[in-house]
Parts: sequence; structure tokens; C-alpha cells
Amino acid sequence: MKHLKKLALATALSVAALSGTALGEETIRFATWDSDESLEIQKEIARRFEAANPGVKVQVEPYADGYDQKLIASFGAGNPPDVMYMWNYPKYYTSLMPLDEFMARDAEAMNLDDIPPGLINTTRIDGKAYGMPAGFTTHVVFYNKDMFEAAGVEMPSEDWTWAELREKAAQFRDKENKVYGFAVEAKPDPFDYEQFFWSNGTRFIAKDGSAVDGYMNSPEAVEVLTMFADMAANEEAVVLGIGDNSSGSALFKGEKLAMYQSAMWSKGGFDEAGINYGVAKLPSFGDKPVHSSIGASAMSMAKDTKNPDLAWEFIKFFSSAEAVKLRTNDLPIRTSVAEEMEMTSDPIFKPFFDMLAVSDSESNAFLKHENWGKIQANLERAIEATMIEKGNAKKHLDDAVARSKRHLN
Amino acid sequence: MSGVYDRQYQRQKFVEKLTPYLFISPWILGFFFFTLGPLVFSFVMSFYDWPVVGDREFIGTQNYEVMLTQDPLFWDSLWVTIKFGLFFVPFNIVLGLLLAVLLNQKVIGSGIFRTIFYLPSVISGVALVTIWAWIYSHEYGILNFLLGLAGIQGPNWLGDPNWALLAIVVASLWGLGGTMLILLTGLQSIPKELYEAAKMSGVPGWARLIFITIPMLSPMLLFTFITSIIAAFQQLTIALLLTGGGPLESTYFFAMYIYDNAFKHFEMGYAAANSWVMFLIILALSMMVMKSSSAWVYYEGEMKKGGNKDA
Amino acid sequence: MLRAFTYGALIFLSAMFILPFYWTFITAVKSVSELYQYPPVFWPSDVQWENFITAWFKQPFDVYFKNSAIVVVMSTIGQLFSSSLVAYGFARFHFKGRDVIFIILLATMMIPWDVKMIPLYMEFNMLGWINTLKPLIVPAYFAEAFFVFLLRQYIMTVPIEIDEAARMDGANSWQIYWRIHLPLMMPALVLVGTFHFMNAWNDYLGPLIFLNDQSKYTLTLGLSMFKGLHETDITSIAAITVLLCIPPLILFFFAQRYIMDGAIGSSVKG
Amino acid sequence: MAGVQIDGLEKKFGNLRVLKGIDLDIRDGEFVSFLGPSGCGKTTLLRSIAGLEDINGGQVVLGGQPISKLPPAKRDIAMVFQNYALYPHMNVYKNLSFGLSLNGVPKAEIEERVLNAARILQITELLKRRPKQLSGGQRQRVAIGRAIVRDPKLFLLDEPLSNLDAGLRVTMRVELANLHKRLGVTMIYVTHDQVEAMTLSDRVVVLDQGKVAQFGTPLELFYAPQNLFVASFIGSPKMNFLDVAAQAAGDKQLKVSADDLFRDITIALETSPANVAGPHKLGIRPDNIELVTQDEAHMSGQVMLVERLGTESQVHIRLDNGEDFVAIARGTHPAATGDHVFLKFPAQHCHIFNGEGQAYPRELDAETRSLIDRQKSLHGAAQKGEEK
Repeated sequence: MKHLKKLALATALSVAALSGTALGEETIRFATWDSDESLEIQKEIARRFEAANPGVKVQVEPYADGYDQKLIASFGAGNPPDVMYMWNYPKYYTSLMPLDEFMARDAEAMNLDDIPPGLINTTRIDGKAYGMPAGFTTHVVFYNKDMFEAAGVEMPSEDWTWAELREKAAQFRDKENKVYGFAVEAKPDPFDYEQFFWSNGTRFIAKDGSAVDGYMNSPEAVEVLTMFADMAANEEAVVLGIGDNSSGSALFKGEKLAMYQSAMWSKGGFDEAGINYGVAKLPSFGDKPVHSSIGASAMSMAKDTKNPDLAWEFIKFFSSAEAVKLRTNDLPIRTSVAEEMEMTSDPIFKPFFDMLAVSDSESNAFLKHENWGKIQANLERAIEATMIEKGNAKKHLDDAVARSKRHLN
Repeated sequence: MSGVYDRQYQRQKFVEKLTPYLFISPWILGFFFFTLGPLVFSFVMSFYDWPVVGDREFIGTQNYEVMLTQDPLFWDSLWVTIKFGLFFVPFNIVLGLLLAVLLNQKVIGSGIFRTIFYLPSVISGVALVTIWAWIYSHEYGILNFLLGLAGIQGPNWLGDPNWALLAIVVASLWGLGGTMLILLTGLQSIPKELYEAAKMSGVPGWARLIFITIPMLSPMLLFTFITSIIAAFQQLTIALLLTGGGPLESTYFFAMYIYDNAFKHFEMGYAAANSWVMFLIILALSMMVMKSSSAWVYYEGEMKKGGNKDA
Repeated sequence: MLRAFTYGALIFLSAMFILPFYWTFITAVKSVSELYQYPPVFWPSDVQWENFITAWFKQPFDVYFKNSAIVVVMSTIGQLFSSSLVAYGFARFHFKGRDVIFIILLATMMIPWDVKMIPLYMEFNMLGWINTLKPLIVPAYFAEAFFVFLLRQYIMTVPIEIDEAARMDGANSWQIYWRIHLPLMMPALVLVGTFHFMNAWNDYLGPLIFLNDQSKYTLTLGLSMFKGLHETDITSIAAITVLLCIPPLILFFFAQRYIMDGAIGSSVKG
Repeated sequence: MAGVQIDGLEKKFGNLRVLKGIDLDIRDGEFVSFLGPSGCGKTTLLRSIAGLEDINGGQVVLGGQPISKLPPAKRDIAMVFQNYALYPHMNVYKNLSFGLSLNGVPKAEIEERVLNAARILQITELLKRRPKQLSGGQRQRVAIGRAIVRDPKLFLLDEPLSNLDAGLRVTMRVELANLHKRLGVTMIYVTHDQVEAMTLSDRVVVLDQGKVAQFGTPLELFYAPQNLFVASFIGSPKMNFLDVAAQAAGDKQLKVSADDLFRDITIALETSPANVAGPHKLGIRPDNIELVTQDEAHMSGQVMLVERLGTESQVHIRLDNGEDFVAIARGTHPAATGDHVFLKFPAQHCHIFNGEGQAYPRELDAETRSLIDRQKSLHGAAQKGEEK
């Protein structure tokens, strides 16, 4: 309604001004959680889209930290943006537009084969894709080369294990200056944490979402938590998230950490702080295959958008080679772009792509059960409790499983 | 003659009856525009399974039943909030009063002191929490650094379930500049003669505080009492950003429980039911305080018994 | 002796209240390398004043400032006027349903924001107010319970005889409000103005929910955008926080003397 | 100039009847006090006249105009409040001029009237000050000044001296009396202090539980109280009372007897009493009791306490029947605690009240009678003077 009014007004004004382009404007509202540099990149992409489509205006709406609240309010009140960044498909998919038909229609023009299918799969609910990836990241370990050199510790190898990481980390501990070799999270985002479960051969919840017992509290799961708790107990790693709100990346920037497990989003800050860092793949659990979680920034379309075709054009543009090249704060979803920019051979970027190559066999827990959010709260509690007590992983995970029963129905 | 006189009287009486409603009409209108609708809406919502998007389903009182009988977080978070309130409310009032009394004396640079004490209230939430995170940080914080200089091994303030709630209480009290100002305003309206007279008759300072200041300040104390209770129950930002409710839910406030149900779990109906329970609890507490107030609040301007209808 | 104690206490407490602000300030002017040093650096070796300018121009803060100023000024005027009017109504009249209405008024303070948010959004959406500053301004013209309660408590400390004297002098209710109580309420009004100013100035949720377009954003939204999902730009947050504190602090410094103008104090009572 | 007529005035607070049919006729230019213990309704009555209270029945007429349905401001009445109720945020000049400016009086006239009032009250040099810079007495004057400038038909004063210290109260009392003389305007004055009421007033209204107990000149109230309440309320120390029986003793006479009385007392009355059955009370003021020898005495008792005030001694006596009496003797009277004394109640000083507490009008001695008459006529003369 409001838009119509605006449209009418804009038209009236332009007619009155006898301007040449009396077509009026069409506006696309695009919501993003990014801020700062990433936001500027998206605005630039939007500007280029506007330039390529005269008469179209893109209203970029950055909600930053308040993204979920804002999205809930606007969806709840029936006034969502046309296009938005999305990750929580299970909660929103009923109000999102399935994109499969659009993709099928334009598959050739878009050169969809250039995009790893694993990325699109992160947006699927019941087989339908609700998002089109625009950028992604896998997880790696950053390490401070200067510190390694100074301490005379050998740099991480191509295929290293957690045991090796721990052995290295122990050598950096300096009580006086509060230096640690590594950091473990007591309150991790479970979305990313599941990669450790996967790498140790288990998962949070059964593939069909029917059970957590025997998964979340499996011996392998207990092993993961116990390992991190041991690292904390032996001071191989500082514990983040309980009592220390200093983020791991802040400590890494302050050279208080020799190694830090993170993703693309930390890289910009490390560059800015002038840290001489290297990047290693995630370590493996013995000889088990390592698996990273994939964080994809994907674009979704509101079901009720007034102009789905235009919105699709906008989404498509975001995954075009032109746009993907601009996104320096995450990784290009197009293999061709990555190769063209020589990322796959660059020692800093290569580990990310190596991780991507081995990380397409699992999908995240939240896609498997509608009550995952509440189950996850119990898991978070178990992780936190284990890290506080620096042990008792089995007991806490069993407890989480028991607490989750009523949500599994 | 008498007809005109009576008609005038009727009109005057009508105007008198109408006047008070005209004065409070802005709020009445605002209530109908901006409060009543949302209130009714949320009440209706509390009887539904109401995801933000997708199908809503009427489920009767199920939200309330689940909350009261199956959800341990409901009781846990309520208990955390009550514990918080038991610390926060008295300290907020007592310390606010103390500061106000200190500043009510004739001191050089009192304007600057007042500004300083109000300073934390001026800093916005995000920044305030960042500051406290830095102060409390176990390994890298200024508090433990200073304690370390004194040879004391400081606890893990925000990481230890035994300390975290207290740490949040202290951080919340940083904003007592508002309470201080309210009480200071109240102190200013107490006649100096009362103190002078008491001083002349040799009443010691503490007795002047108890027998003059506190009774004369009681309307403002009532105000801070009730609003502190409300603030305690609505405590969210600091805990959300500082501890996220942890460690082990030791700072998981009732308001955060509602927030999570709404914005993490997308269960608007359940969150609405939570809110209504919270609303009723605060209302009951406030009513108790209001009811008790006739016994301890002294109003200088109170209307004579039975009232003064045309005043 | 008492004097010395007073000053001692004041200075000690001041130090505790200033410390966080001081830290925010030095954080703002620290270089990246010093930001994360431990033991903490209490005065940066390399003071980077340009951080303020850099942070300001990272986002269109001039636009945000204009929006915040409009919201704060417009809504403060409305709040002062409407709340004092309503407070006078509750403090000085007996009317049918007064106590019940007053309790409802108090109760509105107790409604959690979470549940009001979506219905309010729907309402403002219907009115076509989303993505305008109206949802942040207009409600202030309809009095807020907290301020009504505060002012009512204040008015009730004024002897009723003042009203009666004015009534005998020929003043009607409006004139008593306007010419007697409004000036007498000055300290409390300054308080309400200060509180409302700070609320509006630091409001985050309201602007977040009701504004879409960056050209409509307020300062706090800009500030919060330095805190991303994964990374936080601490220097910019600190710099903008310091800048954001300046206008309200200056205003408060000048306003607080009116709070200390205890006109009622010594003249009527006793 | 105007008198005030109050007819059947009723006031209720909820179900509580506070004023129970008040009838008063206050003459033009008169100074009348409302006197009574707290809770008797005197302040409510004053506020009802002012219009600050709605009345539930009856009416108030001022200068021939019914005013009880007019708003306070239209009644042409000014009121001085107990706590002065000065506007704290206005200086003295503004305090005085506020009412005039509200009523649209031209600026020049306002100034003239304010300056005039200030001159009368000698507060000209205070005009620029705020109330908080004034002393109690100065505030009092400003409060009165606020009433004077409006030149009202009627002044109402609600215990205006009660917040002043004793010395200042006496001074202000004299000033108030002078002011009344000077302005000649009708004034109604509420007080619980009988000395103020007796010294200032032309006539006093004694109120008891929402009713007029008596309306008369100060001396009338003292010498000819119409009922037990007035008799016991007026006078300090209080009148002593004794339960007695009465019988007619010829024309305009009443014989009083009791078991405790050694001998009967015969009191001269103005009229012959009609019905003298039932219990009666005999009243006698402490200063009329004589300490005598046994053969003259009406009763005897034991001295409990002697308070020596110099010119007089107050002797507290427990009578043989257990009643406590106070008698006033000369300053040098030798009575001492523990003494057994004999009391005489001279008949010409005795008051007699019937079972309902109503007094039988006494035959007063010529001296008293003429004093009372003079008080009444003094007022009448003043009134006539003003009318010219």
C-alpha cells in the first residue's frame, strides 16, 4: 500500500517535472546482517545492479546485530523485505519463495555448474532450495607465524591432528604474559561446533532427526568435549565465553594466542592488525576424515514479494561472477572465480577450499528437527558445564539428552 | 434570575466533572492507540501456538500448562530474577539515597559531581556492556589486574556461577544516577527550616535522616521502589550482552527467557504467555507496595479526607 | 570532619564512576596494536585522535545525527507537555475511576517490550509509519507512565492550599496547571526531560524495528552496526560512544542546576 | 460591604455529616471567629463559604446574593490560608498581583493596588523577594496582602497565626485587629485558640460536632453560655461541674440540691423554668469558688496540688464525692497539698444546665449585663459608621 502511494507520488512528481524517464521507480528492499566493510561491498553490488537496471532502486537495510529481531517483527507483521540474507530456513521457509523453478529456468545463463552443489544444499528444506548462495566460508586454523618462529615450534602441517595441535599449543603457554597456544569456546555457536562431531564420526542428531540419544551423547561426542576440557585443564588453551568476553580474534590480534580456529570473517581484522599469520586446515581426530561446517551467506526471497521476477534478478546478480569477485570478506562461490583469482593455490586461501572439498557429506542439525532450537539450548548447557568443570562430559551430555526428550516428540 | 444562576451552576458542575478527564486524556488516548491493542493481541496470542511465520493453531491454555509444569527454565529464570531483585532493589534505593544526600550538601563543584554520577546513565547499552566485559574479564580484566597488584587472586567474575549474578548486580547499579537524581529532586523540596529546627533542638544527623528526610522523601521513595522492582524484572540488556544468561543459567533472567522464546525459538505464543505471567507477578508486587504505601508515604499535598471535588 | 568525609566519599565514588568512561575514551584513541595489550595500557603511547574522524565517516553519522536530533527534540517536547498534564490530572483531581485508571497506568510500565513489538509494528505499518520517524516521536505526545508517575509524586509534595489559593484568586484548572504547577515542577520537568532525552537518544530497539532505510537510521543504530555477527570494531564503538555522550552531558551539566532549584522547599511548607 | 447569611448549611464527607444544618447571620463589617476543638467542622464551614467545598444542602448568601453555587473566584471572597500558600516561584509583587492580573485588571491599577496593600502592611521593601527569602511574619503579611489587594466583600482567615511563635502571634493579633478596624470589611476567622477569638472578635461562633453551639459576643459566651459545651469550652481553667437535682423555687428561681451539697443553692433566672425534672448539672468557674470555713461551705475536699502563678494560685481539689475541681485563690493563699478545704459556690456565679445540657438563662448582675450590652452596641456603632 505504502509502496503504491510512494510510486504514485514519485510518478506524479516526475511527470510534473517533465523528466524524460517518466517510468517511475521500482524498489527492492534487501536486508542484510552485515555491517562495516562487508556492507559496503553489498551496497556496491546493489549500485551496480541499479546501474544495470534503470528505474530500479535497491534499498539496502542493514540490521547488523539486531537482524533476527528485526526480521521477526517484519515477518510477523507481514511487511518483510523482498530479499534478505538467510540462514535459519526451518523457521522461515514457509514464508520464503522456493527458488528451484527460477534456478531451473536460468540454469544455463547462470552457469550453475560453476557453483558447488554442497553450497546450495545448505538451503534445502524437504528437497526445495530456499536460498541462493552469494558467498561462503569454511573453518580453518589461523596461526601466528612470528610466534611460531620465536618459540621455535614447527608450523602446522598439511594433514595434522588434534594431538599435534595440542602438543604445539602447550609450548606457547606463558603465565606471566597471559599467552596461550590455542582458544576453546565454552559457549560456541553449535552450528559451527558440529564440525568437530562430524570429524570424530558422530553428529548431534540422527540423520532423520528421530533421536539424539546415541548421537549427542555418543562416546565420540564425549571424546570431543573431553578433549577440549582437557586442553583447558592443561592450559593448552584459554577458555572463551565464560568470564572472558574478549573474543578469540581480539586475543589473536593482541598476540596472546598462537593459534585460533575461525573462518573468513576473522581474516580482515588480522590483516588490518598486521599479524603475520598462516592458515591451516582443521586438524583431524587421528585418521578419521576431517569435516568443516560451511557458513553460506545465501539470499532468500519473501513469498509475498510484489515483484518476484525482479527480486530473482537481484538474487541472481549477487551470485554472478561480477558480484562474487567483489566479495573480499568471504569466499567466492564460483569455482571459476576462485581459480581466476588464483585463490585455490594461494597458501592463505587454499586451506579454505581444501576444507570445502571434504565437507559435503553432512548437513546441519537444525535442518533435521523443528524443535532443534530448544534441543540445542540443552547441548549448549552441556558444553558450558563441561568447560566450567573441565570434565564430566558424559554426565552433562546425558543430561542434555534427557532434557531434550520432551522436544523430540 | 435564579434560572440563569442554576443553569450556570449546571454548566459549571459539568465542566468540573469533565476537566480531570481532559487533563488525563493524552494518556487515555495513547493507551487506546498504542497499548491496549498490543495488549489484547498478546493475550490472544498466548493461547495459540504462534510461530512467527507459518500456521498458527489455537491450543487453549497449553502454553501456560507447559510453562508451569514442564519447563524447568521458567522456574529457574524466575528464581534468578527474584534473587537479582533482592539485591538490586534495596541497593539501588539505599545507594541512590546516599549519593543524593551527599550531593545535597553544599559542596564545591557539586554540579560536576552530579554530572559524573550521571555519566554511566548517559552511555548507551552496547558500550556500557563492552566496558564491563573489560572490567570483569577473568584473564585480561582490569579488576583482576588491580586485585593482582594487591596480591589477590580474583575470581572468574562472569565465569563462575557463584559470582556472575553479583557481578551483574554491580554492573546494573552503575546506572543508579537516575535514582540519585529523582531522590535529589525530592530532597530539594524538603524545607530547610525543618532541618534547622531539628538541629537547634540537638537532633543528631542520623536521626534527622530517619525522622525528617525519609518521611518527607517517601513519595519519591515509593516511586523508586516500584520502578526498581519493574526494572529488576525487565533486566535484560546487560545480562544478554555480558553473560548471555550463563554460566549455567546463573544469570538467565526471566526477561531473557521471554526474549529467547520469542527471538531464538520463534514461539511468539509461548513468549506472550510468559510475558503475561511476568506482567501479573510485577503487578501483584507493585500493588502490594502501593497498598502498603498509605502506611509509610506522607503526601504534603494530599487532599483532605473525602476530598475536594472542585480543586 | 564531616566535610572531609563528604569530599573523600565524593571523590572516591567519582573515580569509580569516571573509570569506565575514561577507558572508553582511551580505547577510542588507541592504535590497533595497543588495543589488546596486557597488562592494560592506561595512556596510549601513540594517541590517535583521527580515530574519531575515521569512525564518524565510516557511516553516514551526519545523517544519523540529524535523525536522532529530530526524534529527541520533537519527542521530548511532547513528553514534557503530555506527561505533566496527565500527572496534574491524577495528582489534583478526584474523579470516578481515578484509582483504577492510575493502576492501569502503572501496569503499562510492566508490559514487556517483546510482546508489544509485533502488534505495534502491525499498527504502525497500517498507518504507513514504518520507515519514518513517527513511531519514535508521536507516542511521546501521549504521556508515558513512568514520567506521569514521577511528576505526580512530585506534584503531591506541593501543598494543596497553593491550588486553593490560586482558585480563590480566580484561576481555573488550566491556569493553575500552566501558571502554578508547571513552574513549580521545573526540577522534576528537567528530570523528565533528561530521562526522556537519554531514552530517546540511546533507544536501540525502537529504531531497529521501525526503521528500514539507512537514511532514516539514528545514532545508536549506527553504533550497533560496528558490532557485527562475528567481529566487533571496538575502536569505532568507543569513539562513537564518546562522541554520543557529549551532547547529553553538556545539556545535563546545564540542566542539573534547575534540579537543584528547590523553590517549593523553603517557601510554603513549615 | 456585605453581611453573610448562612441557612441550613449541610456538608457530608461520604456518609459522615460534618456540618449539620448551620444557620448564621453575620452582619456587615463584623469580625466573627469560628471557634471549636479540632474536628468540630470550623475549617470545613469556612471552606464551604469560600467555595472550596461543595455543600450538600442549605445556602450561603453574601451581601444579599446567593453564592453557594458560584465558583470560588466569583464569590468576591479572599482567603488567608494557615500555611500562607504563597506561590513559591513568584516574588511578593507577583504573589499580590496574580489574582488581579487573572481578572484582567489594568496594569496601572494593579500596581496602585499592590503598592497600597504593601504600604498598609509595611512590606513595600519586600516586593522583589521570593517567599523563601521571607520570615514567618513577613510571609503572613504577604498572605494577608494577597487578600487585601482584591478588595473583597469578605475575608476568610484560616488559623493564620498558628504557624507563628508566641511573641509574634501577639503582635500580629494586634495588627489584625487594627487592619479590621481600618478596612472595615467583614472578616471570618477560624481558630482553636479562645484567647484569639475572644480578643479579636465582635462575635464568636462556637462549633460543636458540626452544629452551632452558641453565637454571641465574647462576654456572652463567658457569662451566659447557652449550654454545657460552651460553658466547658470557654474559659481556662475549665468550668467545674457537679451532678445535681433542681426544683422550682418560686418566680424566676431554681433551687439546686444534691446529696453531696451541704446546703441548697438558689439561683436567680431570667425566666421561670417550665420543667425541672431529671438530672441537672451545676457549673461554677474556678475563679468563682471561694475557699471558706466549714459553716459557709457547700462542699469539702482534699487539696491534691497547688499551682502558684504569682497573682493567683490554682488549687486542684478532690471533692469528697470523688470529683476533681479546680479553684482559683489569691496568690498568697496558704492552701497546701493534703489540706482539707471547704468550698463555697456563690449563687450569683452558678450556672445550671438541664438534662439535655441546655442552660437556664441566669439573671446577671447589673455590671456584667451592662458590659455585654456595651460590647453589642460597640459593634452596632461601628457598623453604622461604615454605612455612611
